[in-house]
Amino acid sequence: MTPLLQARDVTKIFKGGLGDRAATVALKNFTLALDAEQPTIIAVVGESGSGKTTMGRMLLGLERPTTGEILYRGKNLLRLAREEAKQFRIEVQAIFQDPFGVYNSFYRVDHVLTVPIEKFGLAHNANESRAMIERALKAVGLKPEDTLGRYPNQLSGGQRQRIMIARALLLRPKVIIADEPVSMIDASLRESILKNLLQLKQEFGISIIYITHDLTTAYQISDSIIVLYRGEVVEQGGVELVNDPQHPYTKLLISSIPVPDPNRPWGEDEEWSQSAHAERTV
Amino acid sequence: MALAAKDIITEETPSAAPPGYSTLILQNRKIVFGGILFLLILGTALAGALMIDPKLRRSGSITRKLPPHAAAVLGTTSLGQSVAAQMTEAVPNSIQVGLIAALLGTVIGSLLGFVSGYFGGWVDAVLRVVIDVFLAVPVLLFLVLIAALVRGVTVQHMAIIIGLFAWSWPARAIRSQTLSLKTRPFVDVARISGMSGFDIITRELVPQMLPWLGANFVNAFIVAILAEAGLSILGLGPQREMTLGMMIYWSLSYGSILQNMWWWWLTPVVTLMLLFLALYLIHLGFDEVSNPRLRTQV
Amino acid sequence: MRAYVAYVGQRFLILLATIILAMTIVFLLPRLVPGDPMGAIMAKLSSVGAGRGNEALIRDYMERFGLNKPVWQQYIDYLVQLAQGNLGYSIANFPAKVSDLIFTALPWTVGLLLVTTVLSWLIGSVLGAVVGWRESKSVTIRAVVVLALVAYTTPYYILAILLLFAFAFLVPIFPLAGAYEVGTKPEFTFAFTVDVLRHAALPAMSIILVSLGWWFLSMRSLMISIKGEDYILWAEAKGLFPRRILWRYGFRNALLPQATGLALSLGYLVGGALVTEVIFGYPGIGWLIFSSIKGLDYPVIQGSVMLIIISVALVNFAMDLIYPFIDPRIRQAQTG
Amino acid sequence: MKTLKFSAMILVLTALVVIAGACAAPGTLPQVVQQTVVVPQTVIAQETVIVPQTVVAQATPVPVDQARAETLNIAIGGPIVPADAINPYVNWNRDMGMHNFCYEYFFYQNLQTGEYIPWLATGYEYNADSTALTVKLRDDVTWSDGQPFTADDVVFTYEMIQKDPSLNWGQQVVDNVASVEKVDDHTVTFNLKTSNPHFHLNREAFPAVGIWGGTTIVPKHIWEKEADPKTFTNSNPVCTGAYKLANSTEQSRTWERRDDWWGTKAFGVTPGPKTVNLRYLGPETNVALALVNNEIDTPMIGILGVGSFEEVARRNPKVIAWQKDLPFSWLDPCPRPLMVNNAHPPFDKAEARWALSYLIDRNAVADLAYEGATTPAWGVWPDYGGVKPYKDAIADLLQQYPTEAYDEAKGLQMFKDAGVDISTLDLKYVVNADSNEEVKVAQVIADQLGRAGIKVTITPLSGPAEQTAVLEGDYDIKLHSFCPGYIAENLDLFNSKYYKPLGEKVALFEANSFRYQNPELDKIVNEMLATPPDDNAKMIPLFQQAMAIWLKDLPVIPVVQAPALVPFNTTYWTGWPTADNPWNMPVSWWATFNTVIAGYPDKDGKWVGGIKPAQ
Repeated sequence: MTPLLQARDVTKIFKGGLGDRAATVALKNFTLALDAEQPTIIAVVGESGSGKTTMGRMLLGLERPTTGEILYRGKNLLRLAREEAKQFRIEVQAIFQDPFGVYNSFYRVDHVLTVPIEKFGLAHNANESRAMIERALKAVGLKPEDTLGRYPNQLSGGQRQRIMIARALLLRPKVIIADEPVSMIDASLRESILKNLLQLKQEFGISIIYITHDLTTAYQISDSIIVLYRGEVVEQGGVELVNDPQHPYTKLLISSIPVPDPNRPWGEDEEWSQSAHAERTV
Repeated sequence: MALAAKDIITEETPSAAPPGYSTLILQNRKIVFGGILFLLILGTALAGALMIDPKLRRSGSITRKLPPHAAAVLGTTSLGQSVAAQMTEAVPNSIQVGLIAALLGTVIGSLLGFVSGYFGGWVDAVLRVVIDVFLAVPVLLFLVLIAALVRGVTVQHMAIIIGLFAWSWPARAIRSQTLSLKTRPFVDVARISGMSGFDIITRELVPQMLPWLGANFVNAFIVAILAEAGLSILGLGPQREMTLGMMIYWSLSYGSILQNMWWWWLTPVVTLMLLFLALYLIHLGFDEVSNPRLRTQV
Repeated sequence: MRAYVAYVGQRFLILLATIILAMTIVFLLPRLVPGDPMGAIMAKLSSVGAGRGNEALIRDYMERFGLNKPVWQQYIDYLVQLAQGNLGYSIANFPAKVSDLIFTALPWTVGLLLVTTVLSWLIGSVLGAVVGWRESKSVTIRAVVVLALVAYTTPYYILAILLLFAFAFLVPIFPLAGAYEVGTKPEFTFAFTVDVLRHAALPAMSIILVSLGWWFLSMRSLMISIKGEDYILWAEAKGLFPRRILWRYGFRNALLPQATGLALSLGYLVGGALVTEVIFGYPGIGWLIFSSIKGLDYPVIQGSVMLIIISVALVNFAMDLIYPFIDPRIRQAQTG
Repeated sequence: MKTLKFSAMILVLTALVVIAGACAAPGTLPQVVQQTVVVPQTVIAQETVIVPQTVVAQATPVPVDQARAETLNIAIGGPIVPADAINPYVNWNRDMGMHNFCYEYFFYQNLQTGEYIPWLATGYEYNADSTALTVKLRDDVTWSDGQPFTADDVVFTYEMIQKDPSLNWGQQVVDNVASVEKVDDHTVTFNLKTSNPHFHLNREAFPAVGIWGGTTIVPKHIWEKEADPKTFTNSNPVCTGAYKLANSTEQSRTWERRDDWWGTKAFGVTPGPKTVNLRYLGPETNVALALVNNEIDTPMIGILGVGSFEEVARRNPKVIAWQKDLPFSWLDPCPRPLMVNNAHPPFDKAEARWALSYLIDRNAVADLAYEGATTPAWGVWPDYGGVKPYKDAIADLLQQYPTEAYDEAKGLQMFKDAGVDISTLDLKYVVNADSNEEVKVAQVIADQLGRAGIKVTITPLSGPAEQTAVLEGDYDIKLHSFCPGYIAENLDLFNSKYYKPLGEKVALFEANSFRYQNPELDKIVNEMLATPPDDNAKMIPLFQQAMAIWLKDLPVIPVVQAPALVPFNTTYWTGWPTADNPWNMPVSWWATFNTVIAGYPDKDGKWVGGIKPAQ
């Protein structure tokens, strides 16, 4: 049986810029196979710069591997025929980290929902399309009348991210690649977003590749875990591996999980603050 | 896109509806004021066209070299034409040149800039060569060619020629804007939503850059009017039609500055300056709309 | 590093393609105009009533300049000639060599425009930075902004004529026209240098006044935009001296786009300032290009326009090379 | 900031108003004639000159600067390119002093007085059937390097041209001259190809200058060393003239007086100016200001318009022109008719050409386009004294065919009678884009025809494109000068020997790009060319016959006489030729200008003219 989505020995190298002696190896000989027959959640865990986002983007076909190949139903992504490419786009969807940047500020939030329906020809008329959208919104716990017709900055981060989940759900995909879906969400809302993800698997039978730097949430919702460190897989296995980490890096990750303490808020998002800092110093 | 600390997402009360572009534009004092000035200039010319006998544009229709007075509010030329009557033709014509040229330049420039920036690769390489070539070859060369090939250059010819050369700067600028815009997450969303490259350019990138394109359009407008005036002053303008540039050309070629016929040369010059001012204000206004940081400050 | 070399190689190919394409256009376009360079000469002869029966003359010149050959053959000859570094003779100004014409005109143009461009850029940028930084409440600052707007909106040829009228006639401080005193020849002496500067003053002023306005206005809005950036707020929060913030943080960051503009306008420098040159009777290259295009003097067009093309293309190339060093975002976009 | 914008606006506006106010001057407002088509001639009489009071800088008395007082400054119309080539056989810009200060000619024709002035030669004689012309040269002429000027130089020059007819101005030599023989050191005989009693007037084949320039004799001992006379820059020219080249750059050329000029010994005369500068000052305004400032003594033709001249003369009363009042100008010998393409319908019919002629208001053209600097023309000849008997002889013909008449109604009627629907016409009016004069005239004529209901498309073309369009006959109308203005020579321009079908290039704009053919006229013209030009008894009847045909056909439409508005500044130099003292032609760009600077001997040997220092 051919897996739905497969990464075969994928390496991605970003050419060094000026002054950089070495090129950056973002991902090295990465292999993954996802059989979508059994819905499952695979967590890909790693710190920032570990290559996890690059991996996700390659699985989505947004980035090309330097060597190796990404296969969709056994066929290289680069060589899909028109119809197959469309099928791939429907079956493999994504949720991104930044719930603001994913919206084009020119449009109301409806835009992200209507475009896929229009592009993939999912509805025959406006009423049908409207019904589909409302159903998807309700499924992720949003009231259509509170969300539709609004501009992105009129909604909270949580609402925006849930709309993105609804958008993915709309297409009834087989796989959703969720890249840090809660890292920019206020702590109090993370729980409900994660629930949405679990719900996707349980109610709609969608497999999820859950990309995160946060071992805790990975442990909460996933069936198996892949730990990435500097582009390489250092540990891989069922979710139980958290209880018995082998690799020192995994151990480090686990030890840095904050102790649940109601008086202490969840720490500032490390990856985000790093990237924000990086941009500032640019 | 830098995210500042204040952008951290919380479940705060949703903010009020953000003003759309149209409101932003209408609320911008510079755009409104520039627009009013622009319309005032054009309106005066059009109203003048209704009130002043077009025959007075012809040579020998009125006493020569008169300073402004009741019968000729802006005086007369050495050729015995009413300056006011000429203005009624020159202002709309110059604006027409600006409009057509800016439209052509912006449309061609955007097309090439977006395509080149978004698709990259060899398409980009080829387009860059074309853009750079057009940046480098002097317009004059083409103008002389066209003047020799067509029978009498008209205002429309001028506009098209200028427009055909007005796209290379916008193309370059839009290309680099596109390069930065295409890394934004909403482009990824558009891609996984099944949008083609063409869709993404027209439906995602263009709307994002509308105010910016508007500012560019107005800038191209200014440049086109200036180019028309420059070419006309070199004697390459439309001979049988009046534009602000041709008016300056005729006034200079009859030595009006030396002879102190200030009403002849100053009228088109001042109008040109006011027109620039109006357009420049609109340009600044669009800049503010597309770059909110400027909004509060200027 | 290897990536950078590849990047440079790619830009270089683009540079080459640009130059070759542009040169081909410059070769072909004038040949599409009905008539040939001899027509200009015949027109000149005919204007003094001596245009009759010049068949032999025309034939001889056509042959001398290879104009009787098929166009593709002329094109090959042109490339071969270029490869040998030979720009040939001017047709309209025979027996003048194209290279001589260009090299007598070029120093004047480049000298005038280099100084005026850099000067107006410097003054405009600094003024714009200061004015953009301050709260625009004071009368002086308002007056400066207004003056810049007026300067920017004045057609520069009109400004040129007015300057001429004021400072060469009403108050004759500067000479009316030309680049140096009649009867002298260009040489490197103190007296001659002073003479050249005196002659360049008015054309320079007319160019500076107009472009100053432009640099001023663009720097001002850049500064206003930068003032809102976080790092400025941060610097202010740190309690740095405002003047230090202005120059260390604000000005430096605004400098990049401003410098880009400067580099681009330097590329156009060799094209000359045609109208200014015409008004001040300044012996620059703008005039040479203008008259050669009007007279269809193929070799001069090819030689002088090629100069512009190459310099513009080189500036673009240089910017492509330098940019990644300055702006890492571009580095990623272009090399990634 | 918002208020700033408004205050900016207000400041700009007030600034402009102030400028405008400063320029404005109180003046009596003349009467304005509205709406109706005005015959401008009548209006002009009422016009008062508006005197701006504010910015007048009266020419202050100039401190006497000895060097300036000995210098003649001439403004030229463009840069000198190439600056270093002084070769009359390749360089097209001979008037940058090459032919008026350096080289000299056998004879100079003073068109103003009708004199044929011997200079390097002392006289000429035709043989009985006018197939050979023998010229006697002066025996005391030397080149600037001291070598004697002899018949050898003449023979060498002609042989050089015969060998390479592609030398500039060579073709007419080859067409007319069979050979040149040296009789003795100071006598040469020109053997002509045909009988031609007009040869001594042909400046393109004989060194006798009427208009502009002539065939130039070069020194054999210098030029024989050059293998190819075409690539010889001759940047240090050896000439016979009173001046030698001192400096030449793109923007100016300086000539210095020679103390060893042959003429000083021969005539006992030294030209006034020690130095002559030709200076390029840029456009009209600069030249005008330089005249007011006394930086310039005279500008070449075409730089200054009448309006600017009047302003200059008002500010600096020392600046004069040929006439004290309008039209100010001297008559150039080449009148400006409108060429009408006789091969393009409807102008293949004489009626249509006549109809067009009636639609042109020549007075308005003269008053508006030329700002009153010229007068209407009845034909293609200048109104010189020598032409008068010819004009008088056809007075009744001109009554019958009024070439100067403007009658719009009649013109429209004639079009109708000829079956022409003028609303379908769209006339291609080709204009030389570099000629300010043509551009201005086109504007006025197009307005006149437009008023009558005829659409005119003005097509300004530069050099080569204009040349192609006109020579191939791709135009409907075009203004052009008809040279040299001699009776028979100008009629010869209509000779069918120059005719070519449309699309083929004719020899000259005026001969005959308008595609006119009439064998009867040819016959008469050929007879006139075989008649000595001064034989009025034979010529006048022939002219009458020719004009009976010409006027009936009207192959071109006479418009105006050509004005030569040449200001002279009398601050440093006096004695300029003017209408009050018309001893010479006031043209600095012609080879004849050296007879203005130095003066010349009349036929009794008395010295005439020459400019003198004012102090």
